Amino acid sequence: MSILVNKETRVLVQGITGREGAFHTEKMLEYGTKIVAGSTPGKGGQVVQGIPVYNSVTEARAKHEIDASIIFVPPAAAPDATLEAAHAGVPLIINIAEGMPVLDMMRVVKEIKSLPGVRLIGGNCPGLITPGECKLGIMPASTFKAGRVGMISRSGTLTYEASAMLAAAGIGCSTVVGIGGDPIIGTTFIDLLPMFNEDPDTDAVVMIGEIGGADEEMAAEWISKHMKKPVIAFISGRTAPKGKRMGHAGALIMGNVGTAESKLEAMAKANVPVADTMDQIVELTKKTLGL
Amino acid sequence: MSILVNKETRVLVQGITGREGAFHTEKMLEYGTKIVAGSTPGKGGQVVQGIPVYNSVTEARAKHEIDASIIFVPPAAAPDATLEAAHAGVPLIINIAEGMPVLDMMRVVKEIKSLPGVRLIGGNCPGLITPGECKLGIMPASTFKAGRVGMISRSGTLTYEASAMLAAAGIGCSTVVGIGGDPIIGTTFIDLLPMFNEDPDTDAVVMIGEIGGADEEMAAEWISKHMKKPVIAFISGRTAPKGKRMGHAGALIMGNVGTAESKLEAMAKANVPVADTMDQIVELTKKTLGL
Amino acid sequence: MKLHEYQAKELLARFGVPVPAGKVAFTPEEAKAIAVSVGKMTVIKAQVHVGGRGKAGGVKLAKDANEAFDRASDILGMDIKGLTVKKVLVAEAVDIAKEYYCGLIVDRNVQSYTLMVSKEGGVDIEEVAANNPDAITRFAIDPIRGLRPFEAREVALKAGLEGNINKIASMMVGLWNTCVGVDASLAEINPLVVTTAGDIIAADAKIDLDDNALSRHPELMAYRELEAEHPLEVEASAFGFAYVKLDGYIGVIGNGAGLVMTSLDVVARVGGKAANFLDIGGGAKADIVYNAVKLVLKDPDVKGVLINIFGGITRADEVAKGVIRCLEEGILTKPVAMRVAGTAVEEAHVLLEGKPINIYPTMMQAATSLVNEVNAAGGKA
Amino acid sequence: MKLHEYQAKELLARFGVPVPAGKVAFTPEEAKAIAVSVGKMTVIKAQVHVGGRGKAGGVKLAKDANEAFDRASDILGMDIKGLTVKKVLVAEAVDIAKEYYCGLIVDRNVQSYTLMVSKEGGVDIEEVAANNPDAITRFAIDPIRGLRPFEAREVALKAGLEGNINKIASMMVGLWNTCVGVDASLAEINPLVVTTAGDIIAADAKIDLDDNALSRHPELMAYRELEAEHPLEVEASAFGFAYVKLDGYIGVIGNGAGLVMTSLDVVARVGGKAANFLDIGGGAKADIVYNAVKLVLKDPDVKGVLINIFGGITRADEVAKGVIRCLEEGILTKPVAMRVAGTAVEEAHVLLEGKPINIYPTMMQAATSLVNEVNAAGGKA
Repeated sequence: MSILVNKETRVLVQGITGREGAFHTEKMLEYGTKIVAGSTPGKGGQVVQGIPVYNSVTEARAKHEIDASIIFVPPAAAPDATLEAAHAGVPLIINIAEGMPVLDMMRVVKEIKSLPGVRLIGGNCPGLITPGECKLGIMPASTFKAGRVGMISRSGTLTYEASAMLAAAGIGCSTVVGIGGDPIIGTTFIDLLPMFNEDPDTDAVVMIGEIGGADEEMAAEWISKHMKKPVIAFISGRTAPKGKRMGHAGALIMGNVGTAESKLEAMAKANVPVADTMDQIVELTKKTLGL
Repeated sequence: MSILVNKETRVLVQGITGREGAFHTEKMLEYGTKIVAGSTPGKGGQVVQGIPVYNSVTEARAKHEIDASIIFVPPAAAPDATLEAAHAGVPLIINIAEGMPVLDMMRVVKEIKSLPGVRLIGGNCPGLITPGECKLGIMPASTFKAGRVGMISRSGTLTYEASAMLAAAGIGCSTVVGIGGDPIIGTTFIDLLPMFNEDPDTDAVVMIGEIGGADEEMAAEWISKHMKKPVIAFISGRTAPKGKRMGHAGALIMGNVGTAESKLEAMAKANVPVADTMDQIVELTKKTLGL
Repeated sequence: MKLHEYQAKELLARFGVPVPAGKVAFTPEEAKAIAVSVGKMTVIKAQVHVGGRGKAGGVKLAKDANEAFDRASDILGMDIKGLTVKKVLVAEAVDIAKEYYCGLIVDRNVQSYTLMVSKEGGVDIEEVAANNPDAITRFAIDPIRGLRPFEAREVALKAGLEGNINKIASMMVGLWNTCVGVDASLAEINPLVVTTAGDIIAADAKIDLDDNALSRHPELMAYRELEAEHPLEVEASAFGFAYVKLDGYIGVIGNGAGLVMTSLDVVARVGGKAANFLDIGGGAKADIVYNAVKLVLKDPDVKGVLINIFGGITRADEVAKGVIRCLEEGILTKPVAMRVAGTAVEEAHVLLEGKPINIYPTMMQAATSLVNEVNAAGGKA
Repeated sequence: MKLHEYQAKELLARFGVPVPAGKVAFTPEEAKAIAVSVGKMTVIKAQVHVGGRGKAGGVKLAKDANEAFDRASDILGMDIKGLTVKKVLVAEAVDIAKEYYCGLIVDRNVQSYTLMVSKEGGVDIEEVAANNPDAITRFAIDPIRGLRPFEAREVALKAGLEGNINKIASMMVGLWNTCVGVDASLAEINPLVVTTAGDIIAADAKIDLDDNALSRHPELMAYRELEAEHPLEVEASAFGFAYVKLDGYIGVIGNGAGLVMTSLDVVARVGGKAANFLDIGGGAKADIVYNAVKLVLKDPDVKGVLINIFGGITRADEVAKGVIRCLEEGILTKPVAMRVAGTAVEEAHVLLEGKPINIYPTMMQAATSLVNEVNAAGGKA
């Protein structure tokens, strides 16, 4: 079954008439993603890649069952588009926008928490993919192979890299979720680990963390208490200096918060093996799964 | 038992060290109200009328059981004081302040709705009284007589007038609630009618409405569906012109909303007798109760 | 506090809402200069606090600056429903393709602001509400979260507005930001115009400020125009009374808004008509009462005065003292009927005993007697 | 974007937070004039984007205007941790009774801003956090509702602050209003001073702006000082790269923040040290790659360049084309190690075949080979 999305997932594309939206709609359709509708305010009635366009999420929902939405609108408008989907009752929302004001996302994340049954992934993320079934994001399809390893990552490119390395070693993934590089994101490790824990199609989980925040520490604590399946971790930014933002707005060590040392220590305490290099992710996964 | 307050109700006075707060604390204590604590930021440790003063509602609650709070702070600070009490978990909050910005009260009322078990009465109200047991407000004690008629009023002076007239006719009140003359108030007729409906110590309810809004219309609808006890109504401002604010910020006819005609019609439809003059309130109450 | 159109537009512009180029003018010369700087056809609009300016001839088009001068000359000094036009807005005339309505009002039924949007713009929304209520789409705004673009878009779509939906929604959000930014109790754009070029512009606007919030917007006090209010209302506000001038002939003074409102009703019921609403407030002392009586009697429309007091915080004896001072100073040149009850009523009666003033046990009796006396003396006419 | 103290104080004052009278000066003459207008003892403070100004001699008291001139002369032109002081804040010296700390930071663990308050003000809060974490009271602010006075009071009481609690809370709320009003990612008042007269004043302040929100505060762009940033960072931001200057000698270019960050780690692991972080972003074309390589090589610290690409949206062949243009133009004067994988990698390999550039199958191999070569050539020293 994998988690969150599969070949039955009915998808809405917000901002489908834009350049990015139209391009990735094509790519997702090629992959087999079941896109049923698109929306762009004022463009209702158009058709993009054979998909009907509506003026709002509400209008789209009135005509279609929608399980998930992916947002292709500029960063200034993406928080509002996220709330639009959330209030229209879309259960899973993928926000890939990079460069959204942090205050806006605090408010969006807080508000979505008050709407039961709505999950936001991102922003500033590549989306998620259940290889062979549903691609709900901007990742290159070719690097993902279907299999039984779950993956959660704060970094887009490292997700592709790790998936490709695993694939090259013959190891596929159940679902790969890019949770995003922003400081305030809708879904983090501890939201997804329980899902993989219960997913009969997942045997192990690779988590790719980075400096900044304490998400990895919280994940380690959860793992030590509840996780029934092996987890392999990687932490990026071990050599990054304090107080400098390394590309990702969230990859920022402030004071003594968010250091690589703290994350490595937490993983060690939870008995989670940490790959020192990307290559080691494959070795550790193989070892863990007895391959 | 009456509703909302009785002689066991333990009261906190917010702004107890102010002139108004200290004066009415004395009056309420004289009446027998069980005031257990006061609060004024920065005045913690003082004693007013024998009552210990704390820096915050939270500090007061840590030392005392508190069932209700009454707020004597200036209108600019009263919305914040209301939220302070609400978040400290005070179940009943009386806000008497007149002249609060309407936006602030919209936000306060909305926020309090998200806190289960917290009720706000007011603002811009005289408070409430269960005659002979507990006075939680600024009303003159002498006009109220204990008895079996409940009263709900948007006007302070008309409450005193009606209570005094009833008392002069030998009719007392179970509980009298001044809900306030502002457009946005915490508690309105339809919140209190069900309580009086279930109160074994109340035989009938007098409701004193006025022009502005549709609270009386909503109350009439509720009464026609659910009320088991007789209700007598009075509507003030029948001759007020449109678009002029008659003292109360809430007593304002805008467009065709809030007219006396609409209210009288609703009451007629719900078979609620309406007193044409204040004197008639007594006659109708007597008649209704078979006195 | 009601604002003029030009003031409302200044505020809207401050919050990013597009409004036609223009400025207020006090003289035809100023109007001409503004028209020159606008450089296009202008519209000259009387700035008075009253509806129906257009029908009254207070709004005129001017194709060039000389015409702007002439039309401003026509309008300045005009009398519109009893108000003299002292200033005009000279604004770029917009090329109208569609006219919509968009307004925010304090709505006690939803305990927040309601956004009202209609395709029927440019006309009185109250008429639309009365004749074609379905033509108005309503949306209750979350007062904490505010109006968000997606909500504005949904309301605009539901109302059937046509044009660039993002720009229309953005204007609605701008109206909301203005409304909360200045603490308005009413904020309207009417008409919200879609131009033939597809632009969205606020062609006319109305804002009423929440008086309770004025203290946190000291910069807005500059918008207050004392001369636009009734002189007695200005004087009353200096004393701190709630005073409203009405169009009858019986002065009404009382304590508590509900009681005074009810006194107006009683005056009407017994065949009179109130000349004013005056609430002396809670806890008034003798001098307040004295000033209130004096103020009410300054109104030449007043033929008699009803004083209706139910002492709560207010002490009846203080009221009596104030009235006695009026008697002593010979101010009470018109018939006065008084009713006092409540706190310290006995003391009041002692003070008033033997004084040349009519005291009644109920407000109904006081009103009846006074109105009969005044009407008999031909006061009604 | 980091703001200077004087800029942060300007913003705080705009949101009603009391700050000492004062202004920024670029010359001793200006400093003197400001001191004259302040009319009291002043403090002259170097305005540089670096901590520890006081210890470095960049903060001096001046008892009168002449001393202000002298102290400003001393400080202007000083070198503090590699930065030349070009301006000073001349501000009224406050009479300190107590010094507290009050700050707001973006806190991903609570998905909002955290308010941090401490009695230990005037010192580096990170030191307090490290040595005496219990001395800091933390409060997660609801980002929708904002910080309310009652919450600020409770935090101040819990932190044990002494002084007028309403004024202290009001300053905290003012800091919050400033923070959200300008979209700060960090806003601090340190020290928050209680004066001997009992007033509350923000004696020093620090604000970092959220770069993602700058576009909605165009007026704040005036605060940007390009000369304060590393010249290559300025150039990179014009190209739209995420570029951070670091203190090593291996230039690093990659696509995707995570991949570049990991490349830095790999460089360190194999015995090197990165000279920069450069993310070309997603979907970069050949000219972007060309400019990135050129930019990195402008840094005299760079002794070799690692190019690490995993093609996703970015096509490996576009990267190859950019690198080939560098080769053709003779820009690649330093050793370069390249690794390309992912989308269009075959096309990339075809293009690069036979070109004088070292291609490796993994980032580890590329980094190892490059670092060994550079270190062997004495690059490390």
